[in-house]
Order: sequence, then structure tokens, then C-alpha cells
Amino acid sequence: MHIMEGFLPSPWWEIWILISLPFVAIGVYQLNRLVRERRETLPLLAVAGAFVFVLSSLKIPSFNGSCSHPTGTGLGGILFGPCIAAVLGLIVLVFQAVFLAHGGITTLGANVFSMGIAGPAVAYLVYKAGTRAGANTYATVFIAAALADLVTYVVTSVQLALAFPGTVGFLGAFTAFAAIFAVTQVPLAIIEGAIIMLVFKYIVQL
Amino acid sequence: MYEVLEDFAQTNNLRETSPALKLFIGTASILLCVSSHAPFAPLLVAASMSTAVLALAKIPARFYAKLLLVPVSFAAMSIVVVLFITGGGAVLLEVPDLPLAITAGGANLALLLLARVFGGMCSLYFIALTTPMTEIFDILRKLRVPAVLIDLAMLTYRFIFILIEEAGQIYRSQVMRLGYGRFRESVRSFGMLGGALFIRTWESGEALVLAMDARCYDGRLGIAGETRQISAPALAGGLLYLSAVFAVSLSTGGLVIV
Amino acid sequence: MTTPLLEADNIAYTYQNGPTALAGVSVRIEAGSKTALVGPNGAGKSTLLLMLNGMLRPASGVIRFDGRPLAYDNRSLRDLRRRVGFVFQNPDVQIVAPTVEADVAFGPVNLGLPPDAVRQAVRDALGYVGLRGYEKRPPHHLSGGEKKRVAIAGILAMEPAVLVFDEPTSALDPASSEEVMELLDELASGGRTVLVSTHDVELAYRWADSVVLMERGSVLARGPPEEVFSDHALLATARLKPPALLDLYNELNLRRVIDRGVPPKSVLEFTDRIERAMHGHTPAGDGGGRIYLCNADRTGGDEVRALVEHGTVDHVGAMGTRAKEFANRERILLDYTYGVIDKCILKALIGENSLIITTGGMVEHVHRRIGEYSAESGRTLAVTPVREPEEIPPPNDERIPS
Amino acid sequence: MTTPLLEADNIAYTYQNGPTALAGVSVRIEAGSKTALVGPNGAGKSTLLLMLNGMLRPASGVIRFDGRPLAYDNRSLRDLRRRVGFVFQNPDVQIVAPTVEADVAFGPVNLGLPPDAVRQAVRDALGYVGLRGYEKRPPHHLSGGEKKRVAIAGILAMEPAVLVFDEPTSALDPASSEEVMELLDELASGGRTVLVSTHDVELAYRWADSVVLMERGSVLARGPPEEVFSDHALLATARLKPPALLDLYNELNLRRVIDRGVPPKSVLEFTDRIERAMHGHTPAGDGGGRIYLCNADRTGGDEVRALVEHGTVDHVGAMGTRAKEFANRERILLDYTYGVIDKCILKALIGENSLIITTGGMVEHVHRRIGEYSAESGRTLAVTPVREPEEIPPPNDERIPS
Repeated sequence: MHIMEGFLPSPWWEIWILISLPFVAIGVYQLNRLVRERRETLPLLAVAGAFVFVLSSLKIPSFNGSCSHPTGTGLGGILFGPCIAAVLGLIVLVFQAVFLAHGGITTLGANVFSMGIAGPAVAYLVYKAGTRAGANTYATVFIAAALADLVTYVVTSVQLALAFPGTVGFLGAFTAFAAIFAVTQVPLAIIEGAIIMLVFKYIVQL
Repeated sequence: MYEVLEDFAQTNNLRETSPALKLFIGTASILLCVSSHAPFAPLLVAASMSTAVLALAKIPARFYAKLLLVPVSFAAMSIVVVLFITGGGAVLLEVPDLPLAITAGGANLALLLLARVFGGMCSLYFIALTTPMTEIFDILRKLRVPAVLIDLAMLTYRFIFILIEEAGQIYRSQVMRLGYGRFRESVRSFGMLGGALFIRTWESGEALVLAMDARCYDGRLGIAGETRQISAPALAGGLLYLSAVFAVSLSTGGLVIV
Repeated sequence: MTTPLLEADNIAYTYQNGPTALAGVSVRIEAGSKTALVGPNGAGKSTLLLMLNGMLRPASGVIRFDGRPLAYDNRSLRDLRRRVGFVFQNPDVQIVAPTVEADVAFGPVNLGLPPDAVRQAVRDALGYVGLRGYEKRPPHHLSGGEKKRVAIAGILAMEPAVLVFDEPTSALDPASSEEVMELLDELASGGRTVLVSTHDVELAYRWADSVVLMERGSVLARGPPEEVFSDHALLATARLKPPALLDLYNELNLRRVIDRGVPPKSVLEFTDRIERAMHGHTPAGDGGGRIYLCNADRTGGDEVRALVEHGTVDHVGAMGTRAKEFANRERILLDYTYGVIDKCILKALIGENSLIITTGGMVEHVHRRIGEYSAESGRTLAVTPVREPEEIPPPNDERIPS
Repeated sequence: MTTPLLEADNIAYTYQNGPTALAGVSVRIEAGSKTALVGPNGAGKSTLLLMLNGMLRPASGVIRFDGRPLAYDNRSLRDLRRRVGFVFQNPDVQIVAPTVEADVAFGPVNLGLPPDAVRQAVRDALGYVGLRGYEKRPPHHLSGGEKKRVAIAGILAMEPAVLVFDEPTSALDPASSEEVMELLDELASGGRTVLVSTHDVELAYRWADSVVLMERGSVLARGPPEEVFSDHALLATARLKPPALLDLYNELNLRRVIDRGVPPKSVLEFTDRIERAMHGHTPAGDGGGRIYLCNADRTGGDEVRALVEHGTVDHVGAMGTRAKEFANRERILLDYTYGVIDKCILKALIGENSLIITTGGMVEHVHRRIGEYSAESGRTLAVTPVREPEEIPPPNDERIPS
């Protein structure tokens, strides 16, 4: 779920950029090292980024616009580590802002944090925990994907509540934002979980 | 729609104007929008940027109008929340039986946010519709953004268009075989599309590695583009416009930076 | 004039932010015809094809199916797409499921058929394209030709009345192209209407009975292929080359070496024409070679193998995927797998016997083709059907004296 | 026997959990030759090509470049790949950068050339393939033929000695195919060694001077195309069809209609052969048509346009991308854009004048080809070069009496 351009006031957009920056910086550092060691990392990451972009720009059935990149970049996270996933997330979000008018430039920091860092991290952790616990793989993938979506939406609500606590305070504002977005985001998370599970099943069948 | 946004960037009437200038005007407008404390300056930005897009870049009005609708659902939902949770000032409207009320303070903030989003999105469209991504890469390189980041972005850019084309064809072929009929089938069809696309992506990635190796890939991509001269009148016009917005912003509620 | 099955009437279309794709195109596709849209890339062929099953809606003009203008509501479109099947140029984008079976089942499942009917449709379609046994295979490990056949099976499983192929042989090697074109012939001889788009003039020349020449969103010419492709100026406008044999024929004609008439479509006809030109007539003598014809659906492998092993026939050819499968299964070595009828006629003319293995509607086609040749050339050629087991002529040398 | 420039010696290779791709293949590529690897899909052509620039390492056997076995350390491989350029079948996998310019620069930049040299290399390469002015375009806005030329420019910019093309005309329409094949001819006549893999027998028959026929990882035959492709049994083994003209020739030969000899490669030669067969000799008379030859690099557009406008020539053809660009720029309408020399000879034989526009090394090629034809056919055909501005013959009707 993208926060659009112009929505986050100062100092919040700056703060979120400062919070995301270290992850991206470490990611770039790791990327540099990886590319020096194995040059083929770069093209593989690039097609992964393109895949995430394209999947997230397709319209999910009966919803206008989707947000399947937390899990998509989560895939990148599993393959290359969470900081590199943040780099991938950054690039995908820039393209989404410029090609699709999803998100914006000043809100990039906040969006990278919710969709490029928090979401993928949860997907990664759930997947790891699930496989370690020997749970059903498809169920694990479904939960990881759906949770990543939900976490993204919760984080976005936190970001908005921090910026606009209103007269009801942070918790009140958070409840309000979370409640209103739940209408679209909870079903979306379930559908996305199902779709990612089907994609996973497809790949496993090969 | 995404293809078309970048397509216009490649063909619009402002194509030959210096990309650095366009990027500068666009981002400065965005910054002025988010920093303004009254809705006037952002609305002025929205009007000017829309005029530039329609009159100077000659983007079709119908297409631009459709673009403006993209952010509406997010804006509507989040601004409604702000409207109700922000207090202060006179109560303008109360919802019977519920602890919900709109106050003057809430209404003002909602209006300001609406103006900022509107101004910000119009500025973003200005950049997206007039400046090809390919030229933004050059500027980022000059701004000393780490090369590996730009290289990755450039490769991603190239493959986005290849995969969009393939995804579109897969989608079409599914529709021709009556996919996406009922809801359940839609989810199933979509899962297949994702899976098929993943396989294609994987194969493209392997082919790409091979192709780059065959061309002596040594970790370098692209060349420094030739810098296009910024024309003096364009620069003057841009600065004049930005200072006008700046003045409006200062005189109506002031400018807040951090 | 009968109502065509499918008709495009003065269609115009422009892509967003792009050049005009179609500028007033009218095309009539008769039921049961084999039509080729021929033109260079960018001529508007694919755009037109996408309109025929409602994937694109013309900016102006009307598409009619069975005389009725298309309706663009969801229900009508679903109905139309079931009847007008579309096979993409690139099978990779058409094959969506992780196994061959699941992919072919995609259409029937979406049609809402019950599981048994889906299974039956998949089995029939795979049998038709000669891919039974491939059910569980992942499609992306198949060869290009096999992928193409999976894509075709996926459409056939929905039992469409019209089959539309966008560049059916693109990127296929000659053997796979031949197989696909034979499949198209089988479909047409089975009563289906087949429409292809192609930039391969040779293919259209040999295959189509009606050709529409397109360039830059307009129709330059339409008619029988030998007429359309004889106009070199027209072909040059469409940035295409004339078929090699037709080019040679026209050149010989220009120098008055060969007599005017219907241009030859095959090496066989050409050879006859040149012989006639040189001797004033085709040399007499039928050569005495026999052409045996075997319907693989009705005959057992033993009888056919006997024919071959006892030297009754010198050459064996198979037409169609099922016939080739049959030969493969029965371990009958094939000498010809394309242009089979012509090759066998050529052999009969020089006194050698040959055997054609084929199936279904193609049996009729062989009789017709050889009959036509006999009538045109004035040489009598007999087709001997390979009979059921109990009726087969004694193939053993020992029995001949008896 | 000279050392070949590139040599594969008894190469074997098997893909991981796949079938054997190559089983003892030996191939010799002479410097300056035009070689075609011909075979169906899956014959092992691409695998072999990938070994020639070290992208794959043979399981056994040796690849030699310039007589030395390949070394597989990074430095040697880079060096090799600079000299053996590889153009992939699908330009979409080869074009990596977001603009044409950046993509063509990819090789030179990675070779470590200084910025000025890179820019020069890009300009030259784009000029060579006729895409100057396309620098800033994103590849996804190009047509298939343009993409292919960008891919070729990207390799040319590295100045390789050998150019390897995997299925150079796959999925291209005839006009784009023709342009690419002409480019290959230009490259070869410019002294480069060119190697292509293809399943298109017609293409190999017309273009190559040496053919290697492959099937199932082995070499079935090698030699001049007319020899290799005359063996129908061999071609059938490789699941390929003989070229149409060669097929017709062999059929006529079998019926003793035409005299034995070197099989004709073009419609022009074929026409002559049939005329000779019918009249015992080629008809006398040179027809009197003239062939003007213009080197577009040296002549201005005005002189050429004058020739055309004053009716001195009846037909104009251009060979090569630069010549076509020239004609386009100077608004000279072209009648022929492929098979130009043969077409002009045919016209000269029936008394019409024609003009060939070409560039660089191709000028020599035209002289040679027409000279050869004259020698073989016994008909004198003169080539009149279009001279520099001050030397051009007076084209005005008014001046003729003076």
C-alpha cells in the first residue's frame, strides 16, 4: 500500500528516509561485494526486480491495484538477504512512482520501509520459521505472503498515525487508519496469499 | 497504463528540454507543496504543472484526466480519517449516535492535505510524462548515486518492458481461453499467470547472464550521456515560476521545513 | 453470395499514442475455407486477428460472426471466444499451466465442463495433435514444435468452429513447421475454418486457398494465391518476395519459354510443365508404379509392415501426426514425411510403388489430389487402398505361384 | 592445408541431466569464409556455437582459435570474446541497456575503452547497420528487425574478427531478413569471417560458401551447399527439405530434361539453364540493356536522381543498409531491395537499363558477380560506373546533339 506524493508532511518524510537509508546503504555495500564476487548476481537481481514490478502492477481480480511486492521482494530477501531486498524494493518503488503513479518521491522513505523492509522481513521470518517447524509448505507460503501484506498495511497505518495523531492521539489515530484500510487490505492480503501460494505450487510442480 | 506513461516521456513535446531542468522544477515543486502550510501554493503548483503537461508537453487531456483518478481511492480514505480525528475550532458536522465530528481544524487540515497531494501528484506526473527514465539515469550518475544501484535500475528497467509484454500476452491468451470468469477461476488464473511469468523471468535471467558475458561484461554499464544545454529562457521561466510559488507559500501560512 | 462465417467490414483501429494500425480493412472468411493473411511485420495482421475474437474492439467498422455483429458484453464475448479459437505466435505465452495436461484442461475447465468431460476433451485434443503420453510433462522442457502442438491442443479442447493462427510456423524448424501445417490441413479437411497470418509467402502459396495481402493497415489484394503472388509490384509494395517456383515460372513466361496457364504450385507440376513445354506434350507411359493407401485408423500394423517387408512397396510416406505416430509405433520406416502425395506420384511416374499412410479425412484428400493430377496430366494413376486383414493380397513370395 | 581461423576438434558435450548435445563434432572455419551450420532444432548447432567463444566448455575435444587451443581463464576468455562476437537468436536477450546508444556502448565500455573511443565505436557501428539517429530510443520501441540490427551493432562495436550468428533471421519478416543477410554479406566482403547457424536451407543455399550439416549432435556432411543439399536422403535424415530450386533441378535431372552440371542457385541461372536445355544454347543477343553502378559513398544524390528522372534507367535497386539509407535520403524510389544484381541482369537481358546503388566492398562484389555471369553465359554485359559529378555523362536531352 503506497503513501502517495504530498501526503506525508515534514518532518515525517525526512525521518522515514533517514530510517530506511541505513538498510539501503548496507544493501548497496553488500551488493557491490556480491557483484564483484559473482557478476551474474546483478542480472538475476534485475530480472527479479522486474518480475516484482510486473506482478504488482497487474490488477488482482476484483481489486484495482495490488501490492504484491512485499512478498515479491521477500523472495529477493530469501535469496540475497534483507538489505539487498531493500535495494530492490527501492528500485521497484521508484519505477512504480514514475510509471504507475503509485507512491511518490518524498514518501519513498516511508514506502521503502513498509514494503521494502518490514514486509519482506516478515515474509522471510515466517518462511524460515515454518520450514524449520516442518509445517505444510503451501500453508507456510500462504501465511508468509498474507502476513507480509498485513504487516505492510499495519506499518503504513503507524506511519500515518504518527504524522497525523489528530486530537485522539497516536493510538486512536492508528486504530482509525488501520480500521478504514482493513476494508480493502485484509481481503487483498488473503487473495495475495492465495495467489503467491499458487505461484509457488506452480513452480514446485515443475 | 504504465507503458503509456513512459511512452509519452519518450515522445512528448518537451522531450528535448534539458532533463536536469525538468527534474529540478518537478522536485522543487514537490518540496514546495509538502512544505506549504496553506493550500494556495500547492494548488498553484497543481495548476501550473497541469498547464505545463497539457499546453507545453501536449499530453492528451483525456489521458491526463484518467491519470488524475489513480490516487483518488487512497487519498479519499486517508483524508477522511484525518478529517474525523483532527479536532480544534468550531464543530462543523456531527454524526448522530457516533462519537464522530468534523471540526474546523480537521476540515482545514484535510483541505491542506488534499491540496498537497494534488500538487505533489501533478508535479510527479510532470516529471513522469516529460522526462524519460533513460535520461534520469544519466542525471543520477552525475549526482554520484552508487553505480551498482544505477546499473541494477537500468537492467531492471529494460526487463520491466520485456516482462510487461509477456505478462500482457499470457493474460490475453488466458482471457481467450475464458480465464478470469468467476472469482475462484480468477484467482486460479492469476496464480497461473504469476507462475508462468516466474518461469519466463528465470529463463530470461539466465539468458541475460550469458548474453552479458558474451559481450565481455566487466561490471560496467552505460556511457556518460552528452549534457544538453539548459536554455536560458527555460531556466528563467522555471525560476520565475518557482519563486512565484515560493512567495505565495510564504504569504499564505508560511513555509515549514522540518 | 453466401454469408461468410466471419467478416470484418471496413475496420479502423489506432493504438494509443501509436500509428494507425488498421485503416478501413474488409475481409470475408467463408466457412470451411483456408485463408492466409499475408504481409510484413507491422502490416496490421495481428491487430485484425485480435479483433476477430473480440480481444480488441474496432474504433470504427463492424466484425460479424455468422452474419451477426459482435456484441461486447462479457457473456457474448465468452461465447464468441469458445467458437473462434486463437493460437498465439509464441507458444510460451500461451501455455499457462505447469503440466501439459493441466494446460490443455484450462479452457474446458473455464467452460464449466464436468471433470469427466474435461478429461475426455483433453485426451481427444492430445490425441489429435499426437501428444498422448505427454500428459504429465512440464511444457517448458518440450521442444518448440511440441510446445506449439500443446498450444493447439489447448484451443482444440474447446472445440472451436474457427481456428485462428498467428504466424503458425514462426521459429519452428522445417520438420516441425511441416507437422503444424499438416495439422492445419487436417483441421480444414475435418470441416473447420482455418485462418492464418504469416509473412511466409511460400507457406501461404502452398497452403491457402484464399489469400489477403496486407500492408500498413490496408488490404492490397485478395484472391487465390497464384494470382495475388504473381503481381510482383504488389508484393514489392508489401515488402515480400514471390515464392521461388512462381518467380521462376513468371520469368520463364516472360521469356516465352513456358506456356501461359495456371502457375504450378509444386515441383511435381513444374516438372510436368517443363516436360510438356519441351516435348509439346507430357511423355506417354504411366510408368506403372502403384500407390497404396492405408488408413491407419482401420488397418493393423502387421499388414502394412508385410507390404513393406516383402518389397511390394519401395517408398513409404505418412501424412498427419496420427499417421506418423502409427508408423512410429509399428516401427515402419518413413521415406517421406512432407509433400507425400506429390513425391509418391513422382515415383509412380518412374515405375516405383509407394505407400501412403494417413488417417480420417485425409484419405479422401489423397484420392482427390491424385484424381485431379490424373485428369490434368492425362496419365492414369491408380490408388490401391490397403484392405482389412482378411482381404489383403497375399504378400508372401511362397504363395504367389498358388 | 592452411590453419583454419577457428576449429572444433572432436567435441563432445552433454547437458546436465539432458541428452548428449554433441558427440564428437569437428568443424573448420577458414578465415574470411561464409559458413553455415545447418540442421533442425536440437541438432547441437547452438551448443557448438556457444563453445566457439568459450561460453561453454567442451567435455572432451579442443577448440582452437588461430591454431591455439582456448584457455578458460578470465583474461583469455575476455580476449577471445572480443575477437569472436556472438549475436544471439533473440535480440531481446542480448539488448541489455535502456537506450540504443547505451547498449551498443556496452561492449566497448566493458573493454575499458576511453569515452571518446567508445563514442566513436558506437557511431561507427550504428552507421554500419543503418541506425544512426536511433541513439536515444529505448529498445522496446523498436521493430524486430531494428532490434536485430542494434544487437549486431553492439557486437560490431567491439570489432571482432569472427562474427557468429545464431539463427540470424529467425522471426524476422522477409524484408528484415533480407537486410540482415545483406549485412552479413557486407561483413564478409569486408574481410570478416562469418558463421551462422540456421534451419533455413534456402538461406544457407543462397548465402553460404561452405555448409556443415548437423543432426543429433553429429556432423552428417560438409562441403559446398549445392553438393550437400543435393543428397536428399541426407537432408531427410536431418529432417530438412531441399531448397525448392535445387529440388526442381534434381527432379528435371532425373527425368533427363536438363543437363547435368553445377546446380543453379538463383532464378536467373535457372532460367538460363532451361533456355539452354530447350534451344541447345542460350539465345544470342545481349539485349543491350545497361547496368549503371553507383557507389553511394562517393556520388552525390543529384547525379543519381538525374539518371532516374531523365529516364536513362528504368529500374533502380539498392544493396546494403547504407545504400538504402542513401536512396531514402535522396528520395530515390527503389524497385529492388533484394537479389538486386540478378534482377538487373535479367532486365539487361531483355534490353532495359538499370541502376545499382551500393557502398564500400560491395562495389567490387557487383563487378565480380556480373563478370562471372558474363563468362558463364557467354553474354557480354557491361557495367557502367556512375562517375563523379564533373565526369557524369550529359543527362539532358538538349545536350545530346552537341
